[in-house]
Amino acid sequence: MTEITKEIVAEHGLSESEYERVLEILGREPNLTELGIFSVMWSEHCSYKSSKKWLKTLPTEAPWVICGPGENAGVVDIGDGQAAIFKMESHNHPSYIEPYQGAATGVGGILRDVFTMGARPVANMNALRFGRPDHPKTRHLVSGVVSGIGGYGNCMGIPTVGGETNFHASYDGNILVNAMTVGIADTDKIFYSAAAGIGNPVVYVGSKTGRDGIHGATMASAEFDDDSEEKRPTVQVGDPFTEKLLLEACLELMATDAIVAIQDMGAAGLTSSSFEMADKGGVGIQIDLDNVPMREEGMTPYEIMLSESQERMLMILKPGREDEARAIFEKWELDFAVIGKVTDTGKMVLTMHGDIVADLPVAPLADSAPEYDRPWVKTEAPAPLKADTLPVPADLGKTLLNLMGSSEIASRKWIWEQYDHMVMGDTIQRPGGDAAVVRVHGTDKALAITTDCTPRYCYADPETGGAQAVAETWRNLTATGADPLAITDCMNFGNPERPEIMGQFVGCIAGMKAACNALDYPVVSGNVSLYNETNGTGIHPTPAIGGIGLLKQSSHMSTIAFKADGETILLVGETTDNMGQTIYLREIEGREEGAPPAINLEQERRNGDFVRASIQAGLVTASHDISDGGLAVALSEMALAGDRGATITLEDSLPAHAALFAEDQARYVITATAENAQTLLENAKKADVPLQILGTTGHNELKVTGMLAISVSDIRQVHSQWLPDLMTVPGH
Amino acid sequence: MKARVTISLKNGVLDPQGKAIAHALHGLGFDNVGEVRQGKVIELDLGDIAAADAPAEVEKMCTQLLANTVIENYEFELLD
Amino acid sequence: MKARVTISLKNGVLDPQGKAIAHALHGLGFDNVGEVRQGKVIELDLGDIAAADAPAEVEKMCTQLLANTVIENYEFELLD
Amino acid sequence: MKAAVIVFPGSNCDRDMKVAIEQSLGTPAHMVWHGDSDLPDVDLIAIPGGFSYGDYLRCGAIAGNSPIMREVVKRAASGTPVLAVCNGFQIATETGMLPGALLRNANQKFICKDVDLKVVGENKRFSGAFASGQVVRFPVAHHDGNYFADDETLARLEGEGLVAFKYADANGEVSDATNINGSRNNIAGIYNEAGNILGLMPHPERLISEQLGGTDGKLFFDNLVNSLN
Ligand SMILES: Nc1ncnc2c1ncn2[C@@H]1O[C@H](COP(=O)(O)OP(=O)(O)O)[C@@H](O)[C@H]1O
Ligand SMILES: [Mg+2]
Repeated sequence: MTEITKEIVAEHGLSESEYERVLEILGREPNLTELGIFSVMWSEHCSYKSSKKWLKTLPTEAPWVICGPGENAGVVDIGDGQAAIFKMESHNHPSYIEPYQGAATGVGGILRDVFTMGARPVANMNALRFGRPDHPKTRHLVSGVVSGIGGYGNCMGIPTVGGETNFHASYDGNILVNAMTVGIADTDKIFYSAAAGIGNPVVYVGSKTGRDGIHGATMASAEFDDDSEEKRPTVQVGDPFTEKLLLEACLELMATDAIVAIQDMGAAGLTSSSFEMADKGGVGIQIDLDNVPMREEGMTPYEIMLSESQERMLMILKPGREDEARAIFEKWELDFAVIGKVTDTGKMVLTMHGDIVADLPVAPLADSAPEYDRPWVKTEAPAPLKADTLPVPADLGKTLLNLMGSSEIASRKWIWEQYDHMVMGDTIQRPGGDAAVVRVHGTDKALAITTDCTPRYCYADPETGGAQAVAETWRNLTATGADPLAITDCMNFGNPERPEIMGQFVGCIAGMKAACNALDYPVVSGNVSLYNETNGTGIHPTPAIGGIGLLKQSSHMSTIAFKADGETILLVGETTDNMGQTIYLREIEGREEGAPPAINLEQERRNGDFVRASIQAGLVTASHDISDGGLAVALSEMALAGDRGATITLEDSLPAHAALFAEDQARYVITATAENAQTLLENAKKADVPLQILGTTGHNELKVTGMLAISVSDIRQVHSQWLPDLMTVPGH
Repeated sequence: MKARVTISLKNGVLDPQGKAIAHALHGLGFDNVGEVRQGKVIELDLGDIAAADAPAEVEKMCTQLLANTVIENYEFELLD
Repeated sequence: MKARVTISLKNGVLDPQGKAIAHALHGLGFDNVGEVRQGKVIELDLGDIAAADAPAEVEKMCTQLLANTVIENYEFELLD
Repeated sequence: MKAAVIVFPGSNCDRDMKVAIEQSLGTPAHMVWHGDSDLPDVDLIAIPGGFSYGDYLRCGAIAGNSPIMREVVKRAASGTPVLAVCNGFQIATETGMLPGALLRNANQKFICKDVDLKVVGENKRFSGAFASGQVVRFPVAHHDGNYFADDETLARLEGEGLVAFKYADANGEVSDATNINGSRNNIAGIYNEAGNILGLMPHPERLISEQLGGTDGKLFFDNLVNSLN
């Protein structure tokens, strides 16, 4: 038997004091299998030891929330006995090492989180962050990640309907791949993970276990250094075909009442799934590892417990229902094995070849997982950067074209055309708008879905950035006419052991909390990915937010496209002269400075509620929130989508570059018939919402009186070409 | 001068394709068939290159592009 | 007994994968590289089967499933 | 009229196909699981899109060898109309019901978008809703839609009016620039000689209402159902 030395403990990522705690709990030395189990259970990835204290502060409740954080995914009520189940998860480190498989298995993992709860997945999203466009690895990573996401989702037959993509040097050595899945279930058919029923069979279904990704969970919790590319840890390979079968088989079994509890095997595989099920149910579990379906010979208990082979699930069945369940899994040609039973010992007892190979108390191991109050320092908020300190460009039309063809704003069509975004026949708003919209199959309801985060704002001022990320998702949902319901998050940060990084985390959480509260928009699920750091340089703090909203009548949906000539264009919200952290500042002045646009959550709420109500009342013909690049970019996007121009006149109270490119929050552009525009103006006044007429739609150029006039086709050219050009291999 | 590079999945790496092929062969009545693994062969025309340089050159192509050494092994032979 | 089946595209059938590899190799500076063709190798464990029966059996697997003779050629060798 | 949709492990446009057929037909379509050897007596067999058997080995190869396909081939030979879309088209070529093969897209990428198609061959049953030469819009979503046939087959398809649709632009111009996947002669869909089988890469079942972005698919299915009734 392997002796547990200091080195082995350290290799398992356990600190000295953590190992002390292990000894205390067991009253003896662990064997290697047990040490491995502690190490993954207490890894940052599984235990949330650095983040738990702060995550607890987020608002998680609302009358429509059926299940908040803590289960595999969050559940919200969408009426008529139906629920939306959704979550976002990171697969950052694996995707950097092997972009195709890393991204693919990321999608596979988040899909399982959602269908393990009884939902049929109906939409996927992906939030991606890559290094600077000209970094030597960027093209390879973009191409691998995008084909991996498509490869998995397309094969599963679940539409990937949107996402977001940023490029910034802070991600050069640590890309972010965050995948989100939304599913739909009946509220009386939701499945949870708490094991129950002493003596009930513990059942393993899905693919066989191999030596895949052993120690993936600890890898995702350790900082990169230049060696890690050489170490080449075992990468998991995804098998979307098997997952599709697993999905159908699970849903078929879920239609019966044979399942007591079910949990997917994600990071740390059999270990975390079995411990979580036992811990939640307050029971013990006994597993005979000989019965685990194995792909390879000679696997040790350590390897079986730590394997991260994909496409597997663990279930507790009602007694006597094994044969019925087995028949379903055999029909779908999947492995099915009874591997153990629920016990009243409160212990996890693993046997192999007749020997006990691990004997661990469940509750102490789970409950006394370390929890840290890591030291943190607040990021000092920078001062706003006034427009009058920057020269007004001589050629504002050219400036707009520069922004439209910049890495941040250029079209992502090259990406979404590689994703099947229409399969399942319910995508009624495809990628390219503010939020994707999918109908709830067979009803007239629809879900709006978006992911957003502006990492440069979070870096400059975490609290404002955290609030802004939440508010932007809320705004994107609102712009489609949906009622925002709830969010999931994926908190991607650097090394939490550095106080300034921990301060970014704390700040972002504070901002998110304020926004969730002000907008009645709770957090129902989420994920934390720390140590996104290479050689001591962290990524920009990136709390990616995934929001969903409900359109009670899908026919009320609004889109960003200008619909007809001669319609009135209106601006909701106020513009200031703060140019801090704008894309304009970065692209035109080459500076990343100043305070991000301020967030006023009361105004945010008023403006959004006004826009949504106006859409739902049928007064609005097109709507778009204003984000990166400001008003001029929003107008350009509406013109591109509608393939028609506009003539705009701006008040001259602001310098031209602020009026066109400032990124003030809580703003939207909407269009209406001339008659309805008057009604909107009256309503806005009553609701204390700033609303002004900007101009009219029509012709084939975007014209801002006295400032710029460019043809829609010129805008399309720069906007559509940037990403394909980046991705074209030289000489091709 | 030509090269033929054979790329196969490392031992222990899941091979969904191989699994599906084995399954299909069983379905067609080839019951004896055991494990199936699928790999790639890439045939390259190396053009005008000194025979002595070829091995190093192909080796470089393999590690830089042809094989994903995280999950794949490669081997090659030179033909002419 | 094992078999190794090599499947390649017929002459005259466009090989998009091979073409893409050639482009990528050029992009990496391997300028001499001419035509590139990509094929498949399938390694099969034939299990308990009489050596004399193996060739016919593998031939059958190839025509029935492993190769699409509209576009592909195959060849195989038996190993043990 | 009665219709059946064949479902393989890994099919994923089966429901979309069912919805489209039922919208035009007004009665339920049979969903036939690949493992069932019994194919009900029907007037239309649809082989839907997806990734049957993960598209491992070659797209459609493993499904093409399944027992249910032997039955489908038999029915088709005796004249039952077969609509084979996307993965269905790949399966149909693998079984030899249709000539040629579908290779990886020339640019190696999966491609999902609406495309303009020029209606070429005349076939009242499948494209009676459209005039020859007309442009229709269906979405594509495939990784392996690059149609290949040898010169002789190609000449026969063209000569006998068996090319159903070609990738074109909005004006019906067929050129390299409109060839989204490298298909020979821009071929997006073909008929068999008897005219009772249509294989096509684009998905008419995806554009069956204004809300989904277009109705050319609805016109297609309305005509198909009418002509079979
Ligand atoms: N990785 C991606 N996958 C799919 N769609 C994407 C991706 N990145 C961006 N998009 C789509 O591009 C459009 C523009 O994205 P973004 O600029 O982030 O929108 P917004 O500013 O409204 O949040 C959206 O419709 C979004 O869904
Ligand atoms: Mg938006």
